[in-house]
Amino acid sequence: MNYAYMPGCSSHSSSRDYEMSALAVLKALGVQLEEIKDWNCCGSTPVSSVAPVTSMALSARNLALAEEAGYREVVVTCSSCYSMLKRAETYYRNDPAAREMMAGALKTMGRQFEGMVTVKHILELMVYHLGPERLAAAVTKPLKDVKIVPYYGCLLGRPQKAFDDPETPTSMDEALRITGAEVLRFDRKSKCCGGSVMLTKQKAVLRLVEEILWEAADRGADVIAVACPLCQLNLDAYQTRVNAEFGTSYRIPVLYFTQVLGIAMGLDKKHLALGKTFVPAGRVVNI
Amino acid sequence: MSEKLKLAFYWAASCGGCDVAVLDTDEKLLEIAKIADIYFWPVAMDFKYKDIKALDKDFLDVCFFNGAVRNSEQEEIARLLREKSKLMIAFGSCACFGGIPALANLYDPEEILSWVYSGSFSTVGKNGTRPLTRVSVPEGELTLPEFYTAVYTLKDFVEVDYFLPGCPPPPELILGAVETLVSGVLPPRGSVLAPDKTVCDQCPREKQDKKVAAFRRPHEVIPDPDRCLLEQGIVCCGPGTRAGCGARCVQANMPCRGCFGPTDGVVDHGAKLAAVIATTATSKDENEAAERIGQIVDPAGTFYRFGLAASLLRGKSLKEEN
Amino acid sequence: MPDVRIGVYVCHCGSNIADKVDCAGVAEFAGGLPKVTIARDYQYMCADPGQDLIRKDIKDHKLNRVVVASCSPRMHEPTFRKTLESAGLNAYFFEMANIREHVSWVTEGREQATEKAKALVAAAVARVFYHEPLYERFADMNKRTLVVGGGIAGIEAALKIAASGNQVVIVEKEPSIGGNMAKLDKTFPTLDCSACILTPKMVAAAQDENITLYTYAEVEKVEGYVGNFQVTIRKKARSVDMDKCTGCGICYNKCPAKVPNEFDEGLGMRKAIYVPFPQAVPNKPVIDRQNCTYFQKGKCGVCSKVCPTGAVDYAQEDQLVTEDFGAIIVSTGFETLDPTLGPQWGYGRYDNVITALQFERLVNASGPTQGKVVLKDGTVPKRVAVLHCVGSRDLNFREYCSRFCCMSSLKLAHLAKEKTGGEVYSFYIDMRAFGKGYEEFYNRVMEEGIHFIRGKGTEVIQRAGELFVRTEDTLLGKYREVPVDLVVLNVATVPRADAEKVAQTFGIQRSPDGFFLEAHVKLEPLKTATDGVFIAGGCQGPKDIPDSVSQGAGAAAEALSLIEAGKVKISPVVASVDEARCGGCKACLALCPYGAVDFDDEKKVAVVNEAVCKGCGTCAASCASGAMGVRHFTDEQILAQIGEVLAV
Amino acid sequence: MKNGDFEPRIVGILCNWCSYAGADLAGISRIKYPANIRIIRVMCSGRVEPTFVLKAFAEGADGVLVSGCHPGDCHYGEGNYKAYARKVLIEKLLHQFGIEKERFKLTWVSANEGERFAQIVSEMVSEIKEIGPYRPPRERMRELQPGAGTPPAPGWLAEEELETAVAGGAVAGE
Amino acid sequence: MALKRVTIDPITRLEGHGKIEIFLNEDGNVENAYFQVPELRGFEKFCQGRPAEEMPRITPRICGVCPEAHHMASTKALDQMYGVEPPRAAQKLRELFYCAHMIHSHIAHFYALAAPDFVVGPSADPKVRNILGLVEKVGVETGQEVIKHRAYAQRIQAMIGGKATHPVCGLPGGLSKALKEEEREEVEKMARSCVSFARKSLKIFNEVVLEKKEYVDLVRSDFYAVSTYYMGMVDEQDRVNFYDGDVKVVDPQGKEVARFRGLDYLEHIGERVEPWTYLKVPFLKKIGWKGFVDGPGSGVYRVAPLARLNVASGMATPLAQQEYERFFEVLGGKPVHATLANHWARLVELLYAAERVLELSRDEEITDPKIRNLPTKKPVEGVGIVEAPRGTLFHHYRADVDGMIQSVNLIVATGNNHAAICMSIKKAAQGLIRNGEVDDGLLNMIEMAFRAYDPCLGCATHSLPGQMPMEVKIYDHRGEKLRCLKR
Repeated sequence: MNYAYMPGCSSHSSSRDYEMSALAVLKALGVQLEEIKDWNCCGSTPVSSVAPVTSMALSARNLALAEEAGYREVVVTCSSCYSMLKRAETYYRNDPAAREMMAGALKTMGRQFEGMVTVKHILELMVYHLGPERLAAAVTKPLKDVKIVPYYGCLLGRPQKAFDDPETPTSMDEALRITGAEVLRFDRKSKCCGGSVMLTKQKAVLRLVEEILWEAADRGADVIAVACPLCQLNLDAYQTRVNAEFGTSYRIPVLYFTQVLGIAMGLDKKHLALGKTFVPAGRVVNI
Repeated sequence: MSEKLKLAFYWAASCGGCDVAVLDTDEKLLEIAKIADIYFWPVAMDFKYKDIKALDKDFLDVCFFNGAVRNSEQEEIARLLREKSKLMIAFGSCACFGGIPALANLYDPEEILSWVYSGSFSTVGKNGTRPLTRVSVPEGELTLPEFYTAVYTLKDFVEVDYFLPGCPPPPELILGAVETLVSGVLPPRGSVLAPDKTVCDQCPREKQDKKVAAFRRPHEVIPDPDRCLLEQGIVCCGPGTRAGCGARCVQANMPCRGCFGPTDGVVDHGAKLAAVIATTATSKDENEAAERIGQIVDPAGTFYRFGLAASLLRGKSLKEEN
Repeated sequence: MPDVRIGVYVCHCGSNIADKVDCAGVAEFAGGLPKVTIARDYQYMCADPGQDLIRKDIKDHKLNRVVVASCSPRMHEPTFRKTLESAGLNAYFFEMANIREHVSWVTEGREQATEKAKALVAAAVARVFYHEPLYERFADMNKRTLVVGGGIAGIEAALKIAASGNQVVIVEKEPSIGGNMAKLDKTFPTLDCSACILTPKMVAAAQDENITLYTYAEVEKVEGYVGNFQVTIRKKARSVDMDKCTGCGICYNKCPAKVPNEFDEGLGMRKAIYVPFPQAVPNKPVIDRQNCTYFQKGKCGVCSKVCPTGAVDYAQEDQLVTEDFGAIIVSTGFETLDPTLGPQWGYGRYDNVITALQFERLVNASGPTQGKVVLKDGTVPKRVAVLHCVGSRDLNFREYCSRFCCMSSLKLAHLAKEKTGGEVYSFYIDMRAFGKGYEEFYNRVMEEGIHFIRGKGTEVIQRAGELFVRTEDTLLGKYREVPVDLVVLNVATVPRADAEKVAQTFGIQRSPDGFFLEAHVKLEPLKTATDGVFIAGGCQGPKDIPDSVSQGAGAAAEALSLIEAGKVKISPVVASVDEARCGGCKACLALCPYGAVDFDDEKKVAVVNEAVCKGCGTCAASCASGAMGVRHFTDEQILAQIGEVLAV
Repeated sequence: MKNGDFEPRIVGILCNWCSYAGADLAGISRIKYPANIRIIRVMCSGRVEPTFVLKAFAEGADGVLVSGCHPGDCHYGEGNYKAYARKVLIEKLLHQFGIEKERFKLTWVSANEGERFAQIVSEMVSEIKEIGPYRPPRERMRELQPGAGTPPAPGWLAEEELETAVAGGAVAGE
Repeated sequence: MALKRVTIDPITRLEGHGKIEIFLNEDGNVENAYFQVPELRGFEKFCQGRPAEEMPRITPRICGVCPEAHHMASTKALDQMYGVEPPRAAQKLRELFYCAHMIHSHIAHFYALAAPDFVVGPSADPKVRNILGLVEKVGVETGQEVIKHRAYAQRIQAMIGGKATHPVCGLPGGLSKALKEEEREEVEKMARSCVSFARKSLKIFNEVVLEKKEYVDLVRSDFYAVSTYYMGMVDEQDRVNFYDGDVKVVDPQGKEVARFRGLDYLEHIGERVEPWTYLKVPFLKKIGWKGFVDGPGSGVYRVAPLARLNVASGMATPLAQQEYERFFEVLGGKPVHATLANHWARLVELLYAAERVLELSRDEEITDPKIRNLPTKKPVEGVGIVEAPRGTLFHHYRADVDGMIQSVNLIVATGNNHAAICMSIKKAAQGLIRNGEVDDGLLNMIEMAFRAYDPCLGCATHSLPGQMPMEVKIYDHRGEKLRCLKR
């Protein structure tokens, strides 16, 4: 099975590990992601905040490229790309005005989009399309007595419910449960981590991050599993800052759920790019 | 009828399919030949107009006239045959309501000429040469007929006794018509010699409430062979089109395009079709309704595929007018 | 058809028309129109002499069609139809040209006005030519009324109708009537006890010999039409013989099986054989078979052993009864939004987050805690938060305002203060105190020292065992986290889960919010798309008690005005099918808002139920074969009108 | 011709419960508007067929105005939604027949919007004055056809019906 | 000074409307002859704005005698336009369907239109010079045979196409309806019978034509011959194919000069506009237009059965191959320029078509239900070429992204022959009219020259219908009417 793949900027920089582990896991599941030729920025922050229209056109171009290449689905790993592309797709389908705008913009690039492509997040792809059975079949080294909290971040289900519930999503819970790990209740699983204002409103961001870390620690989690490059960076890289700010001592590894899956599937660790995290993955890895 | 029935077949602006339809009565054709003398049939016989002109008024019993009327010549022959025939039958969709050639009413003749003789890809020496109604050649002068700016139906010019629609009319109906005529027990003038039901009546597909969520074009889907095509979002003219064809197209998994025209009492075939098709797409959300209707392409060319010349507007109004 | 002889009458309406229209000229013009036998102009056509003129001409000139050019047909069409009838001509051989409202009163120039008048007259003449005689039919009216739903609205309706000496049947699906109001402790703005004002009405309903109560029963099927409904009712098995039972209560005292009490919103417990609440009407128990040991395991049977009158009857079965009614009042009430739909509110996540109705039960003397407000651990909360608009006025849940929760929240805040003496916080978007005495009540509660925070309580979180309500205080312009012990969610009012089913059963339409749709939002708030079916109370939209009561009374009046007329008129202006032409495409079936079009599987054609059809003509306009027509608005008639209105 | 003295003729097809009543209200409140519109009453905008609109244009109307209750207010529940769906398709048809969009409108006018009705009519009249008169193709064809005689009305009217129809004005009689 | 003029109008027993103008000089010999097509229906224009997928159901109305040809050309144009390849089964089913059409058309033309001239006799009484007269001559049984087998062909087309005349089954990427097993059996039966009927027809042709010296002379006679280029479609083994393949062109000596597919047709064919006819005059661009003259220097080319046999190096089925060889043997080697040989060539093709249908009806794939691939690409431009009974047929469409037709170009079978027909008629007239001697029989023999092409003016006039008074007028050089045969 082949899908078009839109990496987004971070996959080729800060979140190489996400992309590598994702591709590795999917490969093991017999799925091939094919990178869209000449893809461009999804139009996420800051464009989207100052020129929403333009940002949608940017997303639309990626969809158009995939469509031209004859694909029907575009898979993304980054939640931010996901929500941007999904937005473009939804507006294109349901809002004549927006459609016209996008079509117009695309025309100037000599392209057109017919709305035949749908956007899927890798989490959606794994849990709802490949299905739990297929994942379970691939698990060779079940994780024993590892406690994990799934952290989805704010973008997956927002603004409109897409494939999972905005407030209490469950797809990642399912995926992780299959690894054999104990998946803990996590009330803040869909709270914002502050990713988009990380550089402008640090104090606020630190508070948000702290709260998430607090509940994870409070529930005794060994790992926080994430599905978004921004979340990963925030929760991982800022733990020391948080500790300094609030006099706490959090030290919880933050891994991509694809990495966790990869471990349980017994994939070669270097394909999972573990060890790129600030807080070392520690014992989870050495199972 | 003691003596043999005297028949004439004529084609005006048509494709010849109606004449083939007559051949398609197969061995019955020979039987017809037994009970009838054919006095005029350009496609298959060497009779010329002189033979017709020579006949007395009402000499012919029946004239089957196929094809639409597009120029003074065809009008003249229509009038001539009307005079010579006791009964005039508009034979086939073109004679009844213009047929597909009447789609030309959506364009100006000028537009047609300029595309055919200058625009079209393979035309060479685009020096604006055009066929002329009179042109002198070294040996003398040649003439070509002038044509009307629109395609007309037969009844626009002469009184029509009966209508036998279909593109082409199916042999069963042709034979039926002939039998009726032979029997001498004639239906009221102006009747259509086909059932006053709609194609749906003959369509074997399962029908339910018609609520269309999205319209699809025939090439975009492989429809369920047992369910109503319209309910599957394929625009089908069956609900508003007269029965008699045996729903042949629908049974070949293709939608009806209305060649049998409307049922009795319907003033404008296309308008009625538009009404039912649009209504199936009703939504309380105006954008949604607009989007669904937007999926219906070329309504004029679809709902008036065969009936434009007999419709209320009959075609497009020319630029210089408005 | 016989020779058509049309008479045309142009009315001056004093100077109302004559000032702008050359009436004589119009009459003269009309005289020249085809098939017009006589054309006159006259001062006041609607006055007796005018009508006599018409009657006389019908006799003298053998007129068989009449056109009057005067005011709007919405005004005098009925008048002139009667005139024709009195002259022995079918009322529908009449057509009216509106040359007052649509011409003289709206046109500047006399010339244009006159020309327009001529056009309208010509069109009317062309139309009336095609008119056919139509005959109104009458159906007898059954005088019994069915009230569905025994809440305050239904009870009120039933009492009013019964008072007029007519028979009423109340069908209530719960074991007792009373509805939502019975669960309330106090009622705003007067704070009088809900039970104290409701119970008397419940009892009155039970005792009225004109009222029959079917509690623990539901309507299965409704057939027929206004005046003649056949309604099938399922009387669910109570497992208790109502005649033998004295309501002594020994059975439920002895019953060993305990179940969460839905009347107490799951806070308290009840038995498997139970009476929902002390003041229940009828005050006789039912067995909840799902939770009864006898029914589940086949043993126990304590209740039947202890029952002194042997009323307990395990063998009892559901009963289906079919009864006839003339009118139906649907008052099935409302529900509240499931608070777990919004995890951010913390309900179900955190112990001390409860709903408004649960709080009502807490503070109620006959509630699970005998009226004490306590936390899960039994201690009394020191800080109570009341959240308004939980799921209301929220695009993610319900867009509409639930209307009475501002006031009920104030009431709850008051009660919380009264019962706990602690700090009470009220989180509101803005305060909607529109009713009589409401604003005063608001002021009173403010003076009681409640903290009003203008900001939607968007999220309830728990950290280190403590609850926080998050909000943006729009007065301070600040983001706040308020620590509290107890959170009361005043959740949105929503249509009942079975609203769709009920709507279909009774042929009621629903508005986008899911509540039942009234015939006209302003002018027909109690009627529905189906003649003879009325709606009252919370099923039509969120309502407080005063509104529900007045709607109940109003619905009663609607029903009575039907019943007392004794007959239902069935208009002849309805759709009809030409079976010979109908191809059976079924396009018309789904269109009819009244389900008046059925399909005859024998003949494979559509058929119209004339008693149900209202003659809107939507089906006719969508019938591509022309088989479906609507009388008095046929294609022929309208096309003739269009053709001629342009001929002038 | 686009000169000032052109007075367009507009056919208004109004639903009985909202728009016709609205037009009545305009009268009752003595609001003046151009006399160019001639109103025909139907019970519901859901009754309005494309045929009516095309008939009006075929008979030489310069514009057609269809009006019903506001969405949600239809006396019969949903008739006006049907009208809306048909309107969208009618617009597409008219466009293909070369009829400008200004010439056909579907509006929602409630029983208490007399002023609004008057305003809608005035606007439509001035818009159509701008684009000039509409001449149905049938007329043109007749002119360009010496000796062809008058094409009878389309449809299947038998002779006797034809007479009565002409008498009744269902057919464009000269 | 006015020349004498002969007008034959309408030319009868051909599909469509035509008009022949013959000018005599003073001594009453033919000076020049014009073949005019007085119609134009505007399909190329009014198809603009229609949905592309409807074209296969609109264009057949160009001609009710060869609707399948237009249906198929149109459908193939859509395949290319949507860049979608039909499943194998669909390809085969389409060819079966199309060959059945050839059977119908060739039978109809030979027996109903052409044969009467030979069987009943060129100068027989017009009243019997027709199919019915033919039936009397050859006997009712044969007559019924003819009718039966044409009916078979129609039946097969109806099975697959929904209707025989104006089929509906064609869709980009396949067909709308698969062939059921019981249908297949029926087809096989009918096909078998058609094969033997085709052979019988050749036998009849032998008896009534080849064995009669005067006819053979007539066929061979110089005034029925023009030496032109020939065009036709061939499969990868260079054998005649009606449904698909390369378009091949040979020169008057039979040497291949061109071979092309799809859009390339534009490089090879140009169409001239002549002011005296509505039908355009195609010619070979690379050779160039030298006027209505034959020979290697002139771009005039011919299509239709004779042309197809001339370009191909054989037939794809055994029996037809034998006939093919005999054909050239008797007529003296390739290429054959004798116009009337078209009739024989037509019967050879009839045999081939019948054999091919039989072959395909026995292909196990033919009943495969998978007969459609849904288009996924955006439509752009497409050219569909088939061999219509009367010659090579080109449909060329361009569409917008929504698949709405933007422009249409059609070159129809008879159009290709336009110039050749003019020349044949002139030649025939020159050979037949002497000193102003014109009678009905002669005129018919002139028409024969013309009928041999089985010209389908229905097709030719795809572009407004019309017609002219019909009479033969003969003027002397003073312009005074000598005789007037009204007909």
